[in-house]
Amino acid sequence: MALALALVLVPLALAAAAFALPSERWRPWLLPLGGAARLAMTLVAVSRSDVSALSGWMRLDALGKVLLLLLDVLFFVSALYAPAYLRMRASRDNRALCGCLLAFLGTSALVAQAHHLGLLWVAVEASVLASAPTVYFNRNTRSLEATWKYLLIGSVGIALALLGSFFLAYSAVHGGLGSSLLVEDLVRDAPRLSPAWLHAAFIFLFVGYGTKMGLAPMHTWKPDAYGEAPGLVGTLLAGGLTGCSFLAVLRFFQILQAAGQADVARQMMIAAGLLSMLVAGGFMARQRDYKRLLAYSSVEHMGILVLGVGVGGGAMFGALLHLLNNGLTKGVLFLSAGNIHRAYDSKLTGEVSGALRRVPVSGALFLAGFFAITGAPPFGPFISELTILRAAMRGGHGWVAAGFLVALTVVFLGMGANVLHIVQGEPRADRPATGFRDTALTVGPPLVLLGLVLMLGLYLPAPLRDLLAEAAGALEPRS
Amino acid sequence: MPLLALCLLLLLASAAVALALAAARAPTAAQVAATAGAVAACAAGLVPAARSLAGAAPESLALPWSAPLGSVHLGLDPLSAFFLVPLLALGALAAVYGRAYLAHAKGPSSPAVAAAALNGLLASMVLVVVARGAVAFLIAWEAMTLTSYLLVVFDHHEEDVRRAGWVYLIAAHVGAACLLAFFLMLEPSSGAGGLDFEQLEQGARALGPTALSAAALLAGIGFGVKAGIVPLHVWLPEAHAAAPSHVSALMSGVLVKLGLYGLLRAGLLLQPPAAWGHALLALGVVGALLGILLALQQRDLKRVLAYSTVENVGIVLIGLGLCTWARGHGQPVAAALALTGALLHVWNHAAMKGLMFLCAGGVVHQAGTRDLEKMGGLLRRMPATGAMALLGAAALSALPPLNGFAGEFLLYLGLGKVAITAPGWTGAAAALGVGALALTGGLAALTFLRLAGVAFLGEPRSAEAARATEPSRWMTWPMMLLAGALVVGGTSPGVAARALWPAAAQLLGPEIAGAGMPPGLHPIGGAAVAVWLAVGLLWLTLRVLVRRAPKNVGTWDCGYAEPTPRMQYTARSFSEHLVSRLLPPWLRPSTHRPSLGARLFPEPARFSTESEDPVTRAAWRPLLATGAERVSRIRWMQQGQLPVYVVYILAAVVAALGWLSLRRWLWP
Amino acid sequence: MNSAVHLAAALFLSPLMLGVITRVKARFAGRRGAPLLQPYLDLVKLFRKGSIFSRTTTWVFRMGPVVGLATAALASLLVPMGGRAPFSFEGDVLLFAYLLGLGRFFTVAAAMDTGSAFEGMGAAREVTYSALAEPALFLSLLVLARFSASLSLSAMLGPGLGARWGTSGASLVLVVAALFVVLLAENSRIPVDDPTTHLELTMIHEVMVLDHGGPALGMVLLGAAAKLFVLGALVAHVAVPLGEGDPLLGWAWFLGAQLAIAVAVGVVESVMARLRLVHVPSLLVAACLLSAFAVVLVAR
Amino acid sequence: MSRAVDPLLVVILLLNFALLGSSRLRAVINGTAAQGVALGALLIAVPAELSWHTVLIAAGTVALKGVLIPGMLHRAMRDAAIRREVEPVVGFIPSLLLGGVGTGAALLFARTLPLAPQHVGSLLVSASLSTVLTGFLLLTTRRKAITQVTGYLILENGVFIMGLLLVEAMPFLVELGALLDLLVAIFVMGIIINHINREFSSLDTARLTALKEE
Repeated sequence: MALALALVLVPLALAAAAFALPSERWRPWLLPLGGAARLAMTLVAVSRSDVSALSGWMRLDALGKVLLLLLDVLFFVSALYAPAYLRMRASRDNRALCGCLLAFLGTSALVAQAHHLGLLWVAVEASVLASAPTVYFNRNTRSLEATWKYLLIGSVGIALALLGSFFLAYSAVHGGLGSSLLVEDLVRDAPRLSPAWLHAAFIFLFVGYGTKMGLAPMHTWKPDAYGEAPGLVGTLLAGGLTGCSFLAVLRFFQILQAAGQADVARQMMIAAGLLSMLVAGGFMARQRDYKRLLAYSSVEHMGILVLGVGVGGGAMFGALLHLLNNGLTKGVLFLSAGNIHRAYDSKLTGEVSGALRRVPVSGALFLAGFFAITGAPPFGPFISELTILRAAMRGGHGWVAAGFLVALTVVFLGMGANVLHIVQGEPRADRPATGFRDTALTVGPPLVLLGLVLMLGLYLPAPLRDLLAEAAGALEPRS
Repeated sequence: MPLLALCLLLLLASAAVALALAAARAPTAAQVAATAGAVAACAAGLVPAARSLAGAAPESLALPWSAPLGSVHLGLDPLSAFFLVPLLALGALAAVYGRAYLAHAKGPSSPAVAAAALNGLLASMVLVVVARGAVAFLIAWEAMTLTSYLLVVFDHHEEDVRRAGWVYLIAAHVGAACLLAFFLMLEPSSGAGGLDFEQLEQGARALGPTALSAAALLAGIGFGVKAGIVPLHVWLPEAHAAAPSHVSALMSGVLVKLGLYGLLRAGLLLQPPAAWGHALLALGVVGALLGILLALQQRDLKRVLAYSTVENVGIVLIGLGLCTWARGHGQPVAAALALTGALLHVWNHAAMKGLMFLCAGGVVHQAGTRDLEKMGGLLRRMPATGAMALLGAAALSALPPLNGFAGEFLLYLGLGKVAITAPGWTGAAAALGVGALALTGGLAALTFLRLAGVAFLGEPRSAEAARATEPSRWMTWPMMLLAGALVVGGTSPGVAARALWPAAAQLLGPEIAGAGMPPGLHPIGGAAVAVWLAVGLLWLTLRVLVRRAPKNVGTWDCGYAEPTPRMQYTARSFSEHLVSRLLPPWLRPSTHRPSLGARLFPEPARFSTESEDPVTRAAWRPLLATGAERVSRIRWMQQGQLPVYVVYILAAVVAALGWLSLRRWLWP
Repeated sequence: MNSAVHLAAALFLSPLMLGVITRVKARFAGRRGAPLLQPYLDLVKLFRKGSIFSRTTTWVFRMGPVVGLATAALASLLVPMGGRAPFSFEGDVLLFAYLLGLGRFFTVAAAMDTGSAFEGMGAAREVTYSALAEPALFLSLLVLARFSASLSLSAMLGPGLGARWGTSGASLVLVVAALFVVLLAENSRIPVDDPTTHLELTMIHEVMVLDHGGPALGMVLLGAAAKLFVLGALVAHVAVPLGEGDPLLGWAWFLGAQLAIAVAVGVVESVMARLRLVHVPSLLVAACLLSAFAVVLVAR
Repeated sequence: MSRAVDPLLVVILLLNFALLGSSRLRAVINGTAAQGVALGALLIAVPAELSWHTVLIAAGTVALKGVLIPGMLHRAMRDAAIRREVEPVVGFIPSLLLGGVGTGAALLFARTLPLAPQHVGSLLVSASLSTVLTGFLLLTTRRKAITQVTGYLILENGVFIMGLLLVEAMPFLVELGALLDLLVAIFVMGIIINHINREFSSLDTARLTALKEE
């Protein structure tokens, strides 16, 4: 009981402290502090089986544990990166950034634990709102525009998700069920839910939360927001926030699955997944801004996630594993891209080259991250993508698998041309060094993440595997 | 198997140690550690490989793996051992050579990291060969691509190198995607499935003919890319030219062959019908001819060698195609001959091309250029390297008494057997295959005489070439060992053929292999010895006959008093007659002629030729360009207009609701 | 014993063929001509002379004549002359062709070793034309192999061939024509090349050996003669098949046939002009096509 | 369910059309306010028995949607000194036509959704969907940030109407939705509009198109 609430409230308290603390210098250290505290609590919580609060409205199940683990590892590692980064950006006020990041951390635990559909919606909402000001960190017209788009499109998604939640609730009302909106109750009584309302509900929920995941064609805010936000924020948005929305989709999918009405949902998820991958590939082909490139990569991987869920079977496990892999790899990419951005003071591919020379470790990390995210072994994404692909083939989705492979190839081509241009060759003469150098605090965090990605590619610890299997099992149809 | 595991472990551990030492700013120690590890590992790995070829029972090993894709199965059978032998032998030599070659590299990359990457490449290639499951195979396959890519772009400050690396990466990625699809297609759809080769074999039996053809096509593309089968070869010359020479040697000698290994494994899985033999044969003939025709036009020393690899892969494919065809048509002897010849050629080519790339590396290292037109007279300046290069050139022209002849001899025999016994068009086709092979042989002689003659004979064409000296001992020793292999392989080809027979027998199956190894190579070894003896005898005779020879006289040159090196026949003019008279325009290098006389006074003008691969020029480049153009048309979606973005969301909702209604209407 | 006879024939009788050719050409020109044994005299003279080696050259330069002669001599052991060849095995025809290739390889390398523009030019042409002649040689031999169902020269050119003239005469005519073109091209005779002028105008073989002198040149000449002899033996056996019988009769027949070939070469050299260089490939391609046609004829 | 519900819904639908058709910013804002008041009234009309709880939410809704937000928008309009025209991307007549088609489609689609006995015959679902659609139309076809905010508010209103179906069974959900929407509208959009105003000295969002793929 206390733990469940503490997971949420401790970071929120630290967020309040961040807003109150006057020192620009010391405030960033609240981030690693909060990250470490939350990571410790999460590790305890993951090992327990009965973390819950508010009479079941909050409960940490296997799905939530997976998300929470990912979030906290990502947050902790990028929080270690934050102080060094913010010292470089001393001209910018970091109060909002630190406070909002910590607030996001708190609300994300709420997402992971929410088992009441209303609470879930509120929690996702709050996490989106908490993250919005961080996009505006740079305080210029471009970041303002990005924030405005992020917020407006996000709000439309929010509204649709709420509409979907209403539809779902009404399907319970129509089925003559009580007023409970707890996931457990709905799953238990799922066969009595009204199918027509359920389907319509899923459409609104999927589009709504899909907007926040950044699935095509609702992804339009993503390149703007990721492109203008600091790399640190990009990491948490791409790895963490998208995971929160994905979890929300999964919760509703779970109910549909229990009701035996998941067919439409699966078809839509496969379609949206493939569309996202192909669209992302198309945008990468001649992308000139490498942070936007990463945003499209995020769109692609959100597509892989929902495609995996849509395919089902072994792909469910693959999708959850891919959630971890993608999040961690995105961390490597955004943090190293942030370093490169600092070292060249440009995020246009045309102006940046020879990163392996100027910032060797960051350059190498960016390159390794590229290989990892495009599914090259021995990194984790290869295993999860192969699992999904295999399940697709075995499930009789041969054409889906073919589309998947084609999309991966297009993405590889688009991304590779940019990444290689950035890391290889000599720095351009008209891009003098900015004085940024690789230091332990700026390359250590992405290095740790890369190590984790590598580990997931070679060795899946048994507890983690069991956790993923349990989470995937919850999403399978009842036999 | 334990020794093989030790080999893998040693490679990975020494790579890790080297990286650690490199991070600790001890690059020399790192290089030495990596090299020592590679040599020890290769020695350890050669033992089980040799034992397996000597008839030891196949071994296997299953390692538990926590990933959801089953355990990792490794195994050693004669086919694996057959590819392990050149891999480990050439690997050790390349590692030793590479240390000296890169010791003073001034490029952007760290030699220590390259040494570690080389060990990683060796480890992944070993794993490719011993993997007995699709997952382990794919992981090793991709790791092989990545490590070799890192080595190819060692000099990535050069634009050409970057482009070559990118082309390589694209090709490898497309190939890997096909392989992924291939293996997943074969997984049995019934039961628990499984991606081990045994299960895939069962799965392949359950496939219908269309699916089987699709699977074969995927395997053909996937492995064909790596093997450099025309028209998928386009990455090969670029990457080989760009890579450091010991890496080129390893790639040409082994990595490319692993594509053939994949084809052979796929053949074991799919049990190809005889008709596919025609396709392989045709691909082989096209590859051999196109490869050599392009090789003889190149100015870049290493591109010549690389295109020759395309040619030789074509020759091996001719053998494989013939074997496939002959097996299905009751010609067991021809099948056995063709396969043995093809496999023998794989070994021989590994030694020959390995040697040639190492020699080329010596030249590049000492003369600082890959341009044939800037070389010349190197034999006098680097006698050991030059002599070995000439030896390699002769071997690559498939001339006795060297090893290159033996494999082609068996291939000719196999083709000839079919040509003289098979009725009708098949016989004629085989005969034309013989003709094509003969033409290829003649053109190979032209190519390598051009290479050896222009680079090593005559007078130096540049100051750098004139200053070149013999490279370090650590570079010449590996070459000498390979040169020794060329000679021994030429004089005792039967030994090599017997050694690889278990692998051939495994591929042929018991019905054909039961009849025993086809005879035929014995006289070749004897002839080789006779050639050495005759040449030696006449050489001594000439020594005796030449009594007095004045020193320090120039070349007569038809009486021209002051011949200069610039008057020598150039590499371009050497092949000019053939290229400009006999080749169709699309096979020729594209030339950019200066336009003269357009203005009143002549302006500075440049004449240049560009030997971009014709297949790239005609097919892949336009294809990729149009593809990128088409694909990026989608960018109009993102115009920055927020209202439009909201329309997308609305459209998504409407489309989904529409689909829902449609579904309900269609399937109430 | 048989080997010694073959070697002796190739090395000691071959210059006679050169003498005959020269004599025939002289007669056509209305001159008496040099003595038939003149090539022998030349050889003796050369072997007794001193040598000059350019400072540009290396051991490769001396290797040219050596390997050229050695391979021609060894090739003679694979060709049937009066009877079966001393060495014959399945596939010896390949060894035969590639031995000649080896000789060519080093002759050409030796030419390039001088660093002379002329010799480089000759070298380039030599390899270009021989590459084009290669398929013609192989395809022609395959026709014979198909008749004898064997890939051994002794079997292919053995006694069975005579009967085939009755059944498959058309393809054998094609084969003889193709092989004769190969013979002319490989030995740099007119119409491919003019061997008599020791000038840069002689475009192929002779220009390659411009820098050789003394014993080395002697070896070159002897090697070239031996090559003409062994290739001539091929043509002789196809054109005038020998039945089984007495070895002595066989040798007499064989030497007669070789002389006839020498005369034929001489006649061709006398009545034809050297082709323009750019037309030489057409001739060789035509030979390839002839032999390919022959293959199709017999395989049909 | 009271008999006043359907007339109120008709009022809301008519307001939708009025919003699509009005050319003056002031009118748009006032229309939004009117719709907010109507929603408050609906909230009281829908439940079978009235509780203090519901009345409180209704009062809050009227205060926020009917008074506070329109007031803020009026102020923003005055401060920014912008032109008072709506400046549509799609003209008024086409907007109205689209709105009509949308309302028709919403009616059709709503018929496929089965209703619980107590709601049978109600216009709630179709009114909700049609209002959501109107919101979308306003969001996408109007150029100024202020009109986009009002469009978004209309969209929210549509969602809110849907929530009325649940007001008896799960009142919590409705409150939550209503209140948090307002949070979005007031705090975040208010702040952003302020910033946009400062940075671009105009509330024309057509200028916010620097971030794009060219």
